[in-house]
Amino acid sequence: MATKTPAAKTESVLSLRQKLARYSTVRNWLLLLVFWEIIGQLRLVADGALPAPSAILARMWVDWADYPPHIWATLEGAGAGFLIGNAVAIAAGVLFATFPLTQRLARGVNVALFALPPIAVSPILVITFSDMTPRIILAAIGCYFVTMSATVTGIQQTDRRIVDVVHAYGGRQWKTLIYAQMRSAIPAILSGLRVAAPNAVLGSILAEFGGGGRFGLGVYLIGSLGRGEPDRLWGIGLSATVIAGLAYLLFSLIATRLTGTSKAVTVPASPPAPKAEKSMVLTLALGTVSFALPFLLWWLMLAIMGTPAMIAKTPVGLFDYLFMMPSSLVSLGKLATALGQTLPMTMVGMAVGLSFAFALALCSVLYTAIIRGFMPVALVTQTMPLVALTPLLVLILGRGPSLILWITVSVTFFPAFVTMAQGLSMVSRAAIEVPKAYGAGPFRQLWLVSIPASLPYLFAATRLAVPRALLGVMIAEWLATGKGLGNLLNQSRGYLDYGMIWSVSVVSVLISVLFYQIVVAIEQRVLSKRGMAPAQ
Amino acid sequence: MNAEHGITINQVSRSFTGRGTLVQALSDVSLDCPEGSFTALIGPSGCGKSTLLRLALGLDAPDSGQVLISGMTPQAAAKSGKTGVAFQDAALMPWRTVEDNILLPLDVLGRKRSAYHDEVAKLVKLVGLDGFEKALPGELSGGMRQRAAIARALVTRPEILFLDEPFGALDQILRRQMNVELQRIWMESNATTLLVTHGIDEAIFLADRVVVMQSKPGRISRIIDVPFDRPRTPDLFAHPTFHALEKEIAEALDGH
Amino acid sequence: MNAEHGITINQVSRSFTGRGTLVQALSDVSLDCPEGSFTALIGPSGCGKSTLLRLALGLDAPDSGQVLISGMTPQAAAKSGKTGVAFQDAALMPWRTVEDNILLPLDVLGRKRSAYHDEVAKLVKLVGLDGFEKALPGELSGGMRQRAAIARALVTRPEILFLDEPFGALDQILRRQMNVELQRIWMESNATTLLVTHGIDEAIFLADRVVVMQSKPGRISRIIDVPFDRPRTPDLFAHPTFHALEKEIAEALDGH
Amino acid sequence: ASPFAFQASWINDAEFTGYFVAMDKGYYAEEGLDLSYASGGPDVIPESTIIAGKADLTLTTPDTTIKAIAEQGAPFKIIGTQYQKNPIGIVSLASNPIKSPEDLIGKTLAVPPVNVISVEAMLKISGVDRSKINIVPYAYDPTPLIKGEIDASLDFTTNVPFTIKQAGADATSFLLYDFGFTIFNDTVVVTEETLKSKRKELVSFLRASRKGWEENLKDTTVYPPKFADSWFKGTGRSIENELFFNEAQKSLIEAEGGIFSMSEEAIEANIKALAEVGIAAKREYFDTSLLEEI
Ligand SMILES: Nc1ncnc2c1ncn2[C@@H]1O[C@H](COP(=O)(O)OP(=O)(O)OP(=O)(O)O)[C@@H](O)[C@H]1O
Ligand SMILES: Nc1ncnc2c1ncn2[C@@H]1O[C@H](COP(=O)(O)OP(=O)(O)OP(=O)(O)O)[C@@H](O)[C@H]1O
Ligand SMILES: Cc1ncc(C[n+]2csc(CCO)c2C)c(N)n1
Ligand SMILES: [Mg+2]
Ligand SMILES: [Mg+2]
Repeated sequence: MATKTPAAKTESVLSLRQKLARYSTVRNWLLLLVFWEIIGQLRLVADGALPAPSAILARMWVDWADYPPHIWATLEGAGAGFLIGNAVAIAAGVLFATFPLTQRLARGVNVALFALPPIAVSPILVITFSDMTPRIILAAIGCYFVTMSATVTGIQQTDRRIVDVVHAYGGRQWKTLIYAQMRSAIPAILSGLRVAAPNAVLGSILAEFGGGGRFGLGVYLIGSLGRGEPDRLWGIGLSATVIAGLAYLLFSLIATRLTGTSKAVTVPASPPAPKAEKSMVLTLALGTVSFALPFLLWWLMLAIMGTPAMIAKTPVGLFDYLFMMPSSLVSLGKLATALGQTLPMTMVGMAVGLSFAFALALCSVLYTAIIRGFMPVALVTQTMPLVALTPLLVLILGRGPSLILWITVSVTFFPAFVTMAQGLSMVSRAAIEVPKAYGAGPFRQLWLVSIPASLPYLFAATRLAVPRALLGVMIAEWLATGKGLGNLLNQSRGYLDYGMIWSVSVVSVLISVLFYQIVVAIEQRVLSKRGMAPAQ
Repeated sequence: MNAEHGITINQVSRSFTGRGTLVQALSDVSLDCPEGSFTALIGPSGCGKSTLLRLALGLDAPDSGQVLISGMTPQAAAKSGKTGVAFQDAALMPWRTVEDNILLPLDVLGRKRSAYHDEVAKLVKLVGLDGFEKALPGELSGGMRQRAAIARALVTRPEILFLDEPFGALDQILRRQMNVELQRIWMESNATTLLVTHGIDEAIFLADRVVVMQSKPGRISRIIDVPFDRPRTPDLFAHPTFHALEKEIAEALDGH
Repeated sequence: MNAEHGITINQVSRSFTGRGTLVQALSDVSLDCPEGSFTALIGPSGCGKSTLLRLALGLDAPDSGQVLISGMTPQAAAKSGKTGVAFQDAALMPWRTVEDNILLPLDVLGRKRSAYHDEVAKLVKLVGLDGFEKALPGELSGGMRQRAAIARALVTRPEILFLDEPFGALDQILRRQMNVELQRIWMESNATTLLVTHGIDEAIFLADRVVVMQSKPGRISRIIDVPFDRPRTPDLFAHPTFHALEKEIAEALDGH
Repeated sequence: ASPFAFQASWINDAEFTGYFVAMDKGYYAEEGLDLSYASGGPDVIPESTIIAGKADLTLTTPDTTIKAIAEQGAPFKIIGTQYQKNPIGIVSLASNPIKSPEDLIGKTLAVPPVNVISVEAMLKISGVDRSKINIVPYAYDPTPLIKGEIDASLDFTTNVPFTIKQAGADATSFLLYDFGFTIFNDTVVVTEETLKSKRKELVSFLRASRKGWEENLKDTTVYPPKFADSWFKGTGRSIENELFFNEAQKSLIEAEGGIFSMSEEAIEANIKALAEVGIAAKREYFDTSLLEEI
């Protein structure tokens, strides 16, 4: 027979459990730190190329006077970009979710913005704008797609029953948005912001490589690169990580508080979305416009900004370059060769990146403290510019496929992971309790309920990851292997071969759009079979 | 009959193509609920009662036929704030407290919350949720959630009230209490009311007319008038005419 | 009483701290359901019935006291596949068809679906969902969803069955039918059954014992034995003892 | 004063000390120029900035500039050169020395992708088979060289040897220039348009800049420390590094005809070296007339 315990005591026991969970997260952080310290002290990784945290701190202490203006400048660029990018993203997400047609029309532009290689965009931004503007733009672009996607997903996943209540009182789009959709999308949007934070910091830093400005962690990093002093580079990288990490933490805390009250109390069983009438003509028309729109915008932008023709290839100029000039055959040959080198790794990278993200997301449910412990590491991969990290990676992994994979995964997994984890956390308790009542362990709960219930998030995550895979491979090629599209792009910069720069950019965007489109097609089949609302 | 201020459902049909099969949820259904009338809708599970309500609320459109609420389209009526509804499922917003959930229709209609302060307190008391004003839906029992939904349906003092099995999750005692209260509110407000219920006794106790539906296809099979005066008291349940009506409705439900 | 194979609830208490307020959902509740017994749980909304079931299913832990199912912890019992449950909310997985939803417990328990092919077909027919096997929950009416949940509760041929207001959304005719069917299944399987219901008549018709609860704090106020032999037929509803019992339970509910 | 925009080719380091001196000493102002100075960086393509009109004048790598003129008809003119000898060279560790192009055979050499063409030219001129060398990308971080992951890298010989010494190793290096790739670097480039419209300002710029460089090279140890809290503030580099750089670049900058001058022989050598890699440079790409006006 059990002893009676006063209820109050149970409450304190419960909160003790929560404290324990928090404690084990902190403990994991400490463990990680100690582990890193040991590795660094004993010079276990790459003959000491990975410095110990204590060495990094010591170095930061020495360099401390240098930091404030750099941190401040990066904060300014990243902060403004974050605000602007996310404001636009949320507004666009609302528009897209409310009028799905607009989303289909804008898809080309959206994916293009997301998939454009920063190494191609940054030089153009730098000659088009001055001062902080390139940084703000690149940071904003880094935020736009993730937050926009998150907003759309969040709004689309709003419980139909609640929407019906608002509708029943004559609330239309606007009111529905305010009272139902926005609020229920907040956790998803916050997950978008969580990913956007490191993206903004990295975006600002990357644009700082474009020079002009004297200050910014990116400027500092470039100056420090040539010193061969990893502890300095890590100090800079970790400063960026801390900036992004604080934002991440803030949004995580808010999200954690809100997620509980955002998920349905009872399992929603709303009528499946009516099967969209498949009009071939409409689909084709939309597809064409969506495809043409980025080209149109591209043309318009160049016309407005008056970028000189030698630098700014218009679509027609590019066509000429690729098909009409004497050198076209050579150019096409180079492109084809590069593509042949890049594409296979992209496929592998995509698969591995997604699997990794998925595994992490599952672990975030199964082993919360471990994943939280891992988060700082994940954030480092998102904020540490690869220019600085690659030399270390090269020392560890060489310059072969494993390095390409590593870089590709690091560029792909994070948004996908955060999105999936958010999806899993949104599954209503009532749904999970069904298998639980039949003794299902955490794995079965995931397999039978949480995963299928969060399929829309899973696909949203996949859509985030897929365009990035190509980018990852390109970065690895540019920094380490000297092959493929990434190298071609960088080399073309040195030759002032703007035709090729634009060609590579366009090809990489087209491929990303293609992958994205494939995911959307699969998503539509899978989700509509299950009566879920797929992406438009 | 005053079609201008009541509910007019005119030869409405609605079918669904679910996974491969076609379900005729409503087939040529016509029903007039004059202003101030109280109509109970009763029928087997799946006969189209909720579908009919969704059409009347403008949440769904009929394949053919027409629904007019106060002479307006359902959407327009909803927008004008004339209607109130409690769905079969409580459909509370999980992030709003009980009180805020009850206030939701006012927010949507753009009415001032402050003007309804007393009303809300009264309604919370009426549905027995006093002390739970600040509770979130996730902290309530099934029946408590349903009661919050009832309060929400009443908060706008609707002229037209749709209730889809509002008392399904309540115990009999509470249910009786709520029946009496609903009658009182109805008599005070004179709201045209359409109540979906599975309780034959409840239907008779509350309604002027009991509309009996049949399924496959969903249709109205009989309309039975209830002759009792108002206010009706719980004694009525023992009334012989009451029993006769109960039997008649049960038989109508049985397909006789 | 055979605690080894039934349900033993021993001095269980459970309280919740919602938004600042403390709710004593269960206070020192003890109940033994011997093997093969049929117990009906009746009580006002919010008195802790669902909470008690959740404790028995291992979905929640008591602050104090102990729950044993077949002599095991609730979790162990659930895992062994002995238990079946229909929640107050149908809780169907919206992406699974009716059939797949019914099969869910088998998937959880790792049992072969194929071995249950006939069983599922029989259950679908029993709950009147034939023709809707491939429908998704969103394409069903409220009552139809609840019926699918009942079928799901029965599919594992459980030795111990928990039903939380399984017939709340059904019309009276269907409800009676389901009552009769449930009795038949219970008699065949001899499953220890705990049924939460708001229907006093239903409780008497089905149960060996009716447990009446009171709220604030949630507790058992009376246990009333039902003396009727099995199988019980719908005639019973007219039996004078039946009426007497009804009255007794109603009074117990009223707090007498 | 006329506004005049100058785009540097890299972040602020000793490579640009001459201009810093000229600015701080007011040489540009004396010449009637209101100079605005923009630092460069890895994502700045100097030629782009003058095409886009963001700068009037910039410093470039001549192979890039000339290739663009020859193959795309880019409207550039080279009006001077900062480095008579390109400071770019093959840097290796003294413990694993690579002293000549032949030594590269069978080795791994890291080269910024934009400079692969220069290396290929040097190899061709030296008769070394390109395919026997493993060329990998280089992104200005010498760590892989220090750790031995690569055998050599292409970098500024005025700079990296210092870094390597700091890391506790000794460096060996040779200039591509010394093995036949006889080109300038940090060539002073303007558009034809600017050349026409701002000739006066260009001459003024060259004059003031030359003065600045001369002042700096008088004693290479004077100015870098002075700029510690201004031009070199927060670059992440050290003043010792800039001192080394400043000293090392002295001999590469100084010219008989005065700083920035381009002798006919030197221009010829550039054209010849570039011809080896199929870049058809012409004399007319170089405009020495402004130098004469200084
Ligand atoms: N969105 C939908 N898609 C497909 N079928 C639907 C849909 N909505 C309702 N149906 C079908 O229409 C019929 C009527 O459903 P409705 O919800 O109106 O029944 P009901 O009378 O309210 O039943 P209950 O008393 O069980 O709530 C059912 O057979 C249901 O399967
Ligand atoms: N998770 C929770 N947090 C806070 N309070 C809770 C929680 N779950 C239940 N309660 C409270 O416990 C009490 C009992 O709830 P329970 O769901 O057991 O009632 P019930 O008897 O099933 O009622 P009903 O017949 O309405 O379903 C209620 O007052 C409810 O507010
Ligand atoms: C002091 C200094 N200046 C420039 C570079 C960058 N860099 C090295 S090689 C190369 C290409 C030819 O100019 C460039 C731009 C550097 N690393 N250090
Ligand atoms: Mg219904
Ligand atoms: Mg309950």
